[in-house]
Amino acid sequence: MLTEVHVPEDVPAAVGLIVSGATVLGGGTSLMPALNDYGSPPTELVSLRRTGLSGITVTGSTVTIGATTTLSQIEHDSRLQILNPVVRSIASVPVRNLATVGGNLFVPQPYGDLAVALVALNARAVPAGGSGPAELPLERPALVTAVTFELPAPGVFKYVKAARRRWNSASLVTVAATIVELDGLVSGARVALGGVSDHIVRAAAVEEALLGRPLTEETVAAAARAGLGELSPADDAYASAWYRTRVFPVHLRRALLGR
Amino acid sequence: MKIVSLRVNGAGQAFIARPGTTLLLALREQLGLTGAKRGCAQGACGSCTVLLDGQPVVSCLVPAVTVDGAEIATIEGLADGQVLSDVQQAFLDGFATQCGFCTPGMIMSAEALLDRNPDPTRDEVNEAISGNVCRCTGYEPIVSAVLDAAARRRSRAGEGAKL
Amino acid sequence: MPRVNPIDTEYFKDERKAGDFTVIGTTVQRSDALGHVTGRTEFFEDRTFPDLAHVKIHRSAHHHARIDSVDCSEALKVPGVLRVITHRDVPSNWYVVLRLIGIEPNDEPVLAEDRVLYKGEPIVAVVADSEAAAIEGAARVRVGYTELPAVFDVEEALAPDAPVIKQAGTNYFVYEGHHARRLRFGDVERGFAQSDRIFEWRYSSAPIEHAPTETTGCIVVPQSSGRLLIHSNTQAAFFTLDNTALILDRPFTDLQVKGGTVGGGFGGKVDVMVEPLACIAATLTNRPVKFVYTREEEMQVSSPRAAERIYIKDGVTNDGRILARKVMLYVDAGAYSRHSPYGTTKACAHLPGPYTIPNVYADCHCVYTNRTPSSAMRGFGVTIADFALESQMDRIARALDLDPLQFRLRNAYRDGDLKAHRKVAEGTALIEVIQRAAALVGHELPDEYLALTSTTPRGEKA
Amino acid sequence: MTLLRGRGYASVNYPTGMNLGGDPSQALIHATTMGGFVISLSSVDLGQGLKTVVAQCAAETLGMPMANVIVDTADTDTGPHCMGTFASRGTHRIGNAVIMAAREARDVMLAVAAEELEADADDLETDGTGFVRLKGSPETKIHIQDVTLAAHFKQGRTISGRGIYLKERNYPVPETGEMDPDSCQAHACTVAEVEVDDETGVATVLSLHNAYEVGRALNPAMAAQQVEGGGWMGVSHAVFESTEPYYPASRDHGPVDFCEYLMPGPAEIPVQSSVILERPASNGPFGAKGIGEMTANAPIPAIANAIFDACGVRLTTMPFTPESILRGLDALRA
Repeated sequence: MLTEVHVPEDVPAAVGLIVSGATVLGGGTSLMPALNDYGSPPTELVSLRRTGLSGITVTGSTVTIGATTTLSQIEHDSRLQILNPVVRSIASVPVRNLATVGGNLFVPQPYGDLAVALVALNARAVPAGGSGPAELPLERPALVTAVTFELPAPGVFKYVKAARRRWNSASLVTVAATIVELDGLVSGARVALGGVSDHIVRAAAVEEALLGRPLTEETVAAAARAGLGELSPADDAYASAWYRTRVFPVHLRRALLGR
Repeated sequence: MKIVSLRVNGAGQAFIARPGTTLLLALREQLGLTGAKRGCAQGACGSCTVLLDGQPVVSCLVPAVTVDGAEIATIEGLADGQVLSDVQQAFLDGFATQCGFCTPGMIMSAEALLDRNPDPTRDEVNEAISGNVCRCTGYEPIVSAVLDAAARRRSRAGEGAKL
Repeated sequence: MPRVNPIDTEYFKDERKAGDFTVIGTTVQRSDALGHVTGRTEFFEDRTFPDLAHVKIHRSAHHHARIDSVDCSEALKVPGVLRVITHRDVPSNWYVVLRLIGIEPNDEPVLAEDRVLYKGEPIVAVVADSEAAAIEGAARVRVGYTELPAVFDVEEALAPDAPVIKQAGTNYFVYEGHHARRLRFGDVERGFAQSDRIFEWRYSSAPIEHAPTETTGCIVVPQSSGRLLIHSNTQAAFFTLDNTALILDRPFTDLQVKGGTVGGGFGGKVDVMVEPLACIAATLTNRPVKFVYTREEEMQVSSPRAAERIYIKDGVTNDGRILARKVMLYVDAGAYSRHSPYGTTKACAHLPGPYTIPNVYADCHCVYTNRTPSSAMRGFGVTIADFALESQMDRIARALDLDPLQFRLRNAYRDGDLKAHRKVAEGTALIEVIQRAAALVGHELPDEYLALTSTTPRGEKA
Repeated sequence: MTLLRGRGYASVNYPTGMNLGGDPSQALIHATTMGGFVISLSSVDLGQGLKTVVAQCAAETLGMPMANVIVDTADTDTGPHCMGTFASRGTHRIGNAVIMAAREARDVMLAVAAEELEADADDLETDGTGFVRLKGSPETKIHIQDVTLAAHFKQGRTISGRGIYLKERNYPVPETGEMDPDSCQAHACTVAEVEVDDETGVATVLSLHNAYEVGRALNPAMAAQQVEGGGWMGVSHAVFESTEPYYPASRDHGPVDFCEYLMPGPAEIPVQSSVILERPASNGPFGAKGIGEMTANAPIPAIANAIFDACGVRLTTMPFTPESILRGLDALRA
């Protein structure tokens, strides 16, 4: 049962409330559905809405997105074209106007496609309270004030989200990757997967199978085979574990080769 | 309990909110604006869509105390007296309603789209209303009505420019 | 402008009266549309009452279990909780949906007594002065169970060694002494013997939810006269009134139902599920009470369209005349009857589809399983049967290398044909819609098929 | 990747009304002082437009403009009994009851007008714009407001009418299933076109082409709404919907909200084209049959048959998920 909703004006005040046991409320799009219709232990929320954590800065190739920046703000920021298809693949307009970048880092799979993309972009989370930026996905919940990453060269970032519907549908398989090629061979690969486990999968075996090889159908097919061992999908309302595994190679190929 | 002040459809409003009072319930139960509907309380049906500082949001997921001072627009504020907005009129003329439960949220999503994008493609309309569930119409009359409304608005803007 | 489908007036010209209507047949604006687009249309939940109390339900955690204990003490400690309601508070603890259409037994309790037959079955209702308190109270009810074996498959439920889940003694509804609603017409075995080819296949479906955007609900307001005013989104106001009065064991004139504006029904708001408990809560607290399903309750606890399993065996001549059709149909009623026995009869009445087949045999079973009770939905008894029947028609046409529309036209029922349920067909138009649809997509039909009409008697002994 | 296209057909019929009858609906109608006609019902409008269509039935029967008709419905204190809105019965049963009530009211209206015009009621007619006039001499006329004023304050008569429609209850013969299961039957034939992705098993419904025989399209735009919305629901049933995705083996993973309960969004709708045929039913209001339910039915098998046509996979279990199609494709390729 919701017992209090705090709306602090700055981060230290928010941190203080969290330390005393309150739960962080970003856009509310994941948390509020559970609180609206279901019983719960007494719960205090800390809304970050007024903590000044909203905003996007791009300095050179370095992008910093404040934690309470909404998915819609990213969608409409011309400097972040790269993330436009990512955020538009998530939920719907009236949800994206609430949902925040920080919140997306913590939503359960098969949701959280922006976080999948941020993992592929090697983004770092900036925690509140001075400790250094942390690699994604975060190992444990923490108050994040921003995420930051380097914009990749054009064409390096790849993204495909397979869902049951064109818009507003959860992930069956999400593939986000940064692929760098040098002299016709893959010289750098960072591949993140959504929808295929209870957590975001950093697909090391896929990356390894790509490195040093030409980005061809054969290479990607072999990488997909290598990646099967990294999947641990579950049955849910959208699709079975069998189906997600079965179509993973198709969507990996469509993401990496564009066909 | 906190006192929350909002501007709703241009008028100042204040009410006392419990922690669990969402913007939707505040509008419906405390301000008497029942146009926004509760279809799921999960943010997944869009029946509760209103504009929060100009942006469409699912008001069922917004604790009212977090939006103190905000500007809210609801379906009740669209018509100018007896004169309907272009979107409302296009929905009416195009038989884009059946049971009517999704209609207020659908219209608010459409208004927000046209505010941002006066000449949307069919695909852009599809995306803009994909968070609003309609179980009756099959969407086609709704998409057509939004495109029709866009044309009406553009034609009105064109007339305005000539003056 | 509204899209209007063209009316092809070339068909049934003689029977269509000349257009001498003034209003009929013309597009008139919907009388409710202005309210819809302005948000002024008043749905049941758009009424507010300052002292409104709320009902929420504690539901079964198991598919099939004996209830050993119910402990409401923690629920009553939640601030704002006013009352808990158990089956002991329900004057006549049986839903009587089928009694009103003359079918017994009443098999479903309003609140569970000593057992639960599906996950989500209501056990305790909690009344509180806020929705949040009612939710919290319902969550804190503790029920002790002994789990019992559950049955989920319609054919397994009918097997001799299946656990019997129904107190009536059978896992199926008994139709006047029969285990199924029967259809017997002609001699189906002789028909098979006369046929060149036999085709037998199985079809099935999963349950489907009405998924109205407005969930099922009501607000009950005690009146100064002592009567109860029920604001409801029921699809059937008197159905709700009569059933509720029987459960409350109160005079029918004690109740008034107001409604008429519904945020989508599709058959899902026919069963009387929320009004009786809301009336009891309003009576016990003497306050206006709202009971509205959450979205999850609407999706998983409110009755869906029944899943069905259908076996069809057809005997057909090489040139495409169906001589015999045998159908074994199983309706998954879930844990309780609701309207499923009636829907199963409706499915039986629909067989063998819109075709004239001289020998027909069907057993339509209404089977109980440990899942959410199914009930009426748009196309009740027919939708799934049509899927099976028309898939069957397509497969046979392909197997015989016949044009799929010609095969249907060859067997289409016409005026004067005796249907399997022994009513003479009249007003038929299957031939014409097939011909017109073929024209719509440029599917060419030979002249002899274009010349067929529903009003020309079939030139053969049926 | 290959996108495989196919076309499928289905033809169906559908009964109007509770199939065993015994499902009455009533209507009362009375005139107000100034020429309004109030139809009192307890019937429910689910959004299909019942209130509008019964007003049309009343206006047509009375011979009065739509603006004179008021529908007051769904209050059990003020409206007479109605069985309910289901079983494709609303337009048929309630429409018939309203017509019956309106005829009775019209007779009184004409009698009152006859007295005012000093004419024989049998010689009077309505002009549809609000006047009652003498057949053959249209200048001899009286406005409905003057008729109802006279009825109230001069002649002391109630212009009112009662209507009921009941199809007698029928009981199936247990041994044979002999029964009378319908009031009339509407008809449909649907042609569906689909596209199947041979790598993912995703079937996209491209178009539905329908011919519907509806008895009489009382309000063509509202008939189109039923056809189009029902066609969408058919697509939804065919390729998306289930409360139990793992039926019957497991009750797990039942969708609980509109995220999990899948239905076509606006981007998944097929192109629909439809033609209406009218074979008026002898017992229907102006010949109308109930079509609200049937519009979802024919698309489902038409889509199943189109998927087979596209890719050779026969779907025998609803819904036709990408998984079921892909398993079928895999079996064909094995």
